[in-house]
Amino acid sequence: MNKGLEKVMDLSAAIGKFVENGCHMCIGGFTVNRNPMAAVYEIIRQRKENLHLYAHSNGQGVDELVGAGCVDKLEIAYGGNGKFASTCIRFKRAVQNGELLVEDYSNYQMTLRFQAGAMGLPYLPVRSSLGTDIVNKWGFSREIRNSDPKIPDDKLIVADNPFNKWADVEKIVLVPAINPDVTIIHVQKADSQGTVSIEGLPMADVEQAKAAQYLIVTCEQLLEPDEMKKQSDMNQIPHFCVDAVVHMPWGAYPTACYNCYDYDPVYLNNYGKFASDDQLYREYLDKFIHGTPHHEAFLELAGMDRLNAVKADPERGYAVNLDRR
Amino acid sequence: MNKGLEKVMDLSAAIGKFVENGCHMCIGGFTVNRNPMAAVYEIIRQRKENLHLYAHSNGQGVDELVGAGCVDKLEIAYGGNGKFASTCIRFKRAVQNGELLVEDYSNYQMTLRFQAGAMGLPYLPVRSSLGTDIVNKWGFSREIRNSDPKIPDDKLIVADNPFNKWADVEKIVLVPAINPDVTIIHVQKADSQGTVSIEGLPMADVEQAKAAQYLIVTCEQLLEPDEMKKQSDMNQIPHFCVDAVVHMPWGAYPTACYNCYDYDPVYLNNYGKFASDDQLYREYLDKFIHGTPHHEAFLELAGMDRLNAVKADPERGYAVNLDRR
Amino acid sequence: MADYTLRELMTIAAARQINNGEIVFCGTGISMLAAMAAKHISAPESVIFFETGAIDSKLEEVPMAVADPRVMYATSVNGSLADAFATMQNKKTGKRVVGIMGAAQIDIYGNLNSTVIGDYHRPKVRFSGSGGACDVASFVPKSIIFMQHEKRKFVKKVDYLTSPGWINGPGSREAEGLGGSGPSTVITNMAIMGFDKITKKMYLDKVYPGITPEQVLDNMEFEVDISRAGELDPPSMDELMVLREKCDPQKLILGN
Amino acid sequence: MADYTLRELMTIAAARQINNGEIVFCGTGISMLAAMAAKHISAPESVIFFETGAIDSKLEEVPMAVADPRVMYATSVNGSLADAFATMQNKKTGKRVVGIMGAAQIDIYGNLNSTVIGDYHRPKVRFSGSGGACDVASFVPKSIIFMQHEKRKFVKKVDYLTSPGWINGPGSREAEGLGGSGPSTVITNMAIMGFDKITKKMYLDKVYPGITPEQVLDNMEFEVDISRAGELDPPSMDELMVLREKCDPQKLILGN
Repeated sequence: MNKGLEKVMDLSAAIGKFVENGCHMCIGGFTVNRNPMAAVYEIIRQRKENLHLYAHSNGQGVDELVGAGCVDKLEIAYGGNGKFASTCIRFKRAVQNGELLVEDYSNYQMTLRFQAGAMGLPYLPVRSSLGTDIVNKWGFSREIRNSDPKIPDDKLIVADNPFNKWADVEKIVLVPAINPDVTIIHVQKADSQGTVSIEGLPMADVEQAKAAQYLIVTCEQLLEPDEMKKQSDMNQIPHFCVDAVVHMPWGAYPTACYNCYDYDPVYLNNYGKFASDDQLYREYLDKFIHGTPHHEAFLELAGMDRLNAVKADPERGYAVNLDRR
Repeated sequence: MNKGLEKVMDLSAAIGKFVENGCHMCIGGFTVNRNPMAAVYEIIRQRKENLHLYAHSNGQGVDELVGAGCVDKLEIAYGGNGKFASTCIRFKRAVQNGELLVEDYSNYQMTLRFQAGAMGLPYLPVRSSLGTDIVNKWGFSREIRNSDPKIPDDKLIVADNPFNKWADVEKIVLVPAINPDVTIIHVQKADSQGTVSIEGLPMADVEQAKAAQYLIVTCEQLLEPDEMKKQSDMNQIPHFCVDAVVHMPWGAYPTACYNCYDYDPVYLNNYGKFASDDQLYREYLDKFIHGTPHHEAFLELAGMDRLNAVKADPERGYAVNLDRR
Repeated sequence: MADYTLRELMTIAAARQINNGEIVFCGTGISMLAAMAAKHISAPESVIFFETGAIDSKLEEVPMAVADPRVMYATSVNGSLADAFATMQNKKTGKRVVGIMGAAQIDIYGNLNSTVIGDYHRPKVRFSGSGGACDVASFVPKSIIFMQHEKRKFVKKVDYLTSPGWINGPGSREAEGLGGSGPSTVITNMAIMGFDKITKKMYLDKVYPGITPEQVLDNMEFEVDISRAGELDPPSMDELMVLREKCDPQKLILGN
Repeated sequence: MADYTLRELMTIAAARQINNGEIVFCGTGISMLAAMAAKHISAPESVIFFETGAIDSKLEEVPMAVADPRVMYATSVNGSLADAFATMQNKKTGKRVVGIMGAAQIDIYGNLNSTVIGDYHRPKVRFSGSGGACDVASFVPKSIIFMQHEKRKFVKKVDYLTSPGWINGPGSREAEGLGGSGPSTVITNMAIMGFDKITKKMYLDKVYPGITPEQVLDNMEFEVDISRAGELDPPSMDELMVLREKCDPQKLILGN
């Protein structure tokens, strides 16, 4: 019986195969957590461009993709990175310099848009944003919308409750589904057929994964299907949703991966310094990303001492007493 | 600190407090699995009536509530019980005798109606049932609907996709939210504050639970909150959704509870015989339900040998080699 | 030639319809057995999945309901009902799903009734109702239907249209706004019925050994094209062995 | 009288707004610290919950982001984003949620901007955007806003209305179709602002020790009623001890 081994591939092959210039894509995780950073860096290395990115609050990964010039258009709820960047620095610059077209939603709206995609629906209703500029101000003009069949004609639609105030609701906002060409997530465990187990908060990864045409999973541990089946209740994404499985330990570094490692405050603070200056940022890209052929080399450059410092306490799932200033 | 112990109560108190005559309610589980049978029997014992019941495929519990005459109106997707009843017997009789007003939906539609309630939305969209009698034939007349503020004015609404064929969809069915007065579920584990852990398939229990005004949880094991917090990723319902926690081992018997016990083919086959004859069924009710003061007495009547026979194999979660003819 | 029962023949006939890599939505009974057999015979990478949310269960014993705890053991994922149906409505995974269903009545376009005989509000006979069948029939690109060949079951007009087939023929699913496709195959106790690519009308595809096309027609209220009818290859010894030994050794579904 | 920092005062002021049994939606930083302090002081049964889905985390160390792995440890439930926001939109649980937020600009009706300064399409300054703030402000019956008292932040008109407050005053949330309520309190570096029950306009509720109502007005672009202003009770020794020793011993948020 075929064990689905043809889904297991290395990262550069997976990015090369599924991430095309101009494609619509998204990444999993949230701010400093479980961003598929190895995949993000590989996208930058392969100099992908004109990406249309969907994000709720994907933080570090989004900022690096934007900073490297891979992204043309961005639909987003939150471009911040916790304590490390109240507004993501390269994102902020790119918008202020007019280098990035942005359209704003709320976090729940972006989540529901992925969920609509995952459910095979054209939209989902939500009660937030009525009376706000999220409804009134559109990032993409009618002209852009009409010229691109991959962008819905309306940013969102305010509608009356068709069920005559049922559930005490009079008006509702309809947000259009997102079906990305590619979603990339990083998880603790996957098996060779593609079944995925996420530990700790799943964020919106499951919805993002199921909404996608192609799904790339990078994982800390690559298990045999029989092993994964011993923990059925802990698995969230069925193998038939998955197109590529990449075994990539430390694949979320410098963001955290619960039960495996913490975010690295040293790397993220340094990143903040580089990101605040265009020249320094170019040097950062040249040295850390383009200067390393793959994630293993990147990790070596970041330093084994950093990896040791952020290793998770086995009970708590994060690095206890990590210096996080 | 208050440990939430005021939520822990005995079954008759919980049913007495939250299940009122005429209330709109639903139960968890699916056909022969994890029906909150102890609660169902207690509702029958307390002779509740005029209940408005919502069910997807809740099987045994629904048939017993209907058979005992507790139910006036039923919104349902499936009134069967696996191999034990291709159509639930008392349900079939009640409908054919005009003793029960029924309105039909599909399983996904009922699930989405609970989900809409859980999400605080008036409805959710779905692509099923276009062109069918689920759309065309309504169980409750306009007159009934307009006279009862707890029933939506429309069974469902067929609408155009407001996003102009986005996601290749032209038409969509909108199904109205359900917010039951009471939901009752039976689970493997709960803690004294109410946090719930369901093992194996959760069915639509989580959506049903979160949609309700009041939520009663009966559980095989009642744990301390600190114990439940050791398995956060296995918990699905937060304590603040829960109003009553009842420690009720064998609370799903004669239906199954994964990892604890199997369904009991002997009981269910006998039930089928009783249910097929009105006189026998009255005797069944008198003996097994009204004749027992509580679930412990009911279990004793069913027989310790039956409980032993259906005990789950610890690895497989069901009773291996159980005689299921 | 091997000895076999009608039930075995029907199960094998269905199993042969399942292609490798397909995700098989099945109910209990014979449909589940067909999916299990296919997985053992010709479609090892097909995935059995139940509307209750269980994916790729390790079926050491035959479940007697889609909510049987036996479907929950060693699954890839134990999802919810919402997850299960979304898998079929989803644009990517839905394309790979094959639905297997049964019903009380079927018409020439494969529309199914599993709700009532007679008036909806005061039925002569009440059945279980849709369950997930209407959803499956609405969403998936391919479905197989098990039926008994009887006049009262193969009817000119279903008393209640529970699950959409090809509705009124070509273009009518699209006109209603449905995705997916109507049924591809009906497997009965006498024959295998297909649906014409153009007219979407049922036709007689294969009769079982010993059955004539006329006998099939005698058991239907409506006429179908019998001009293409051949005879079904009986189950092979290998197929039967897999079915009997690996799929239902207790004969819970195959019977004695 | 106890010595305390402004940050400590603001945190305690917010903590005092949280009632027992409430479900506190908080962000990182001072809002989370306020929720932690409330739980230790006067609202032991309040529940801290993050938009990322973590409920009732065992916060042994201060998280530095709502997605910090520290929020995932020993929770009651590790839900998804979808679960977290549905908790607020839900008719039963939403009623118990208190939101704590911040913003770049606020107007007299408590409408918030956390998106841009200047034109939306070519902003002078770009901020993070809504995150979950617009959702919280849309759904919940009670919210607390942290702000710096500066003229450019307390503005006559927000450049971009990210999160709805009382919109244009009485009846306007209802007219827009929103549930929930506008904000109840704004906590700044100088004062605590309330919202008038009738007019829904901001007014000066309490000034901090050593601050005059006039100083507060000098730091706002719009005028507010100061006639009801009293002085805030400074934090007690007990409150400070809990805050310093139990909530942020590393001074990650309180600072040095």
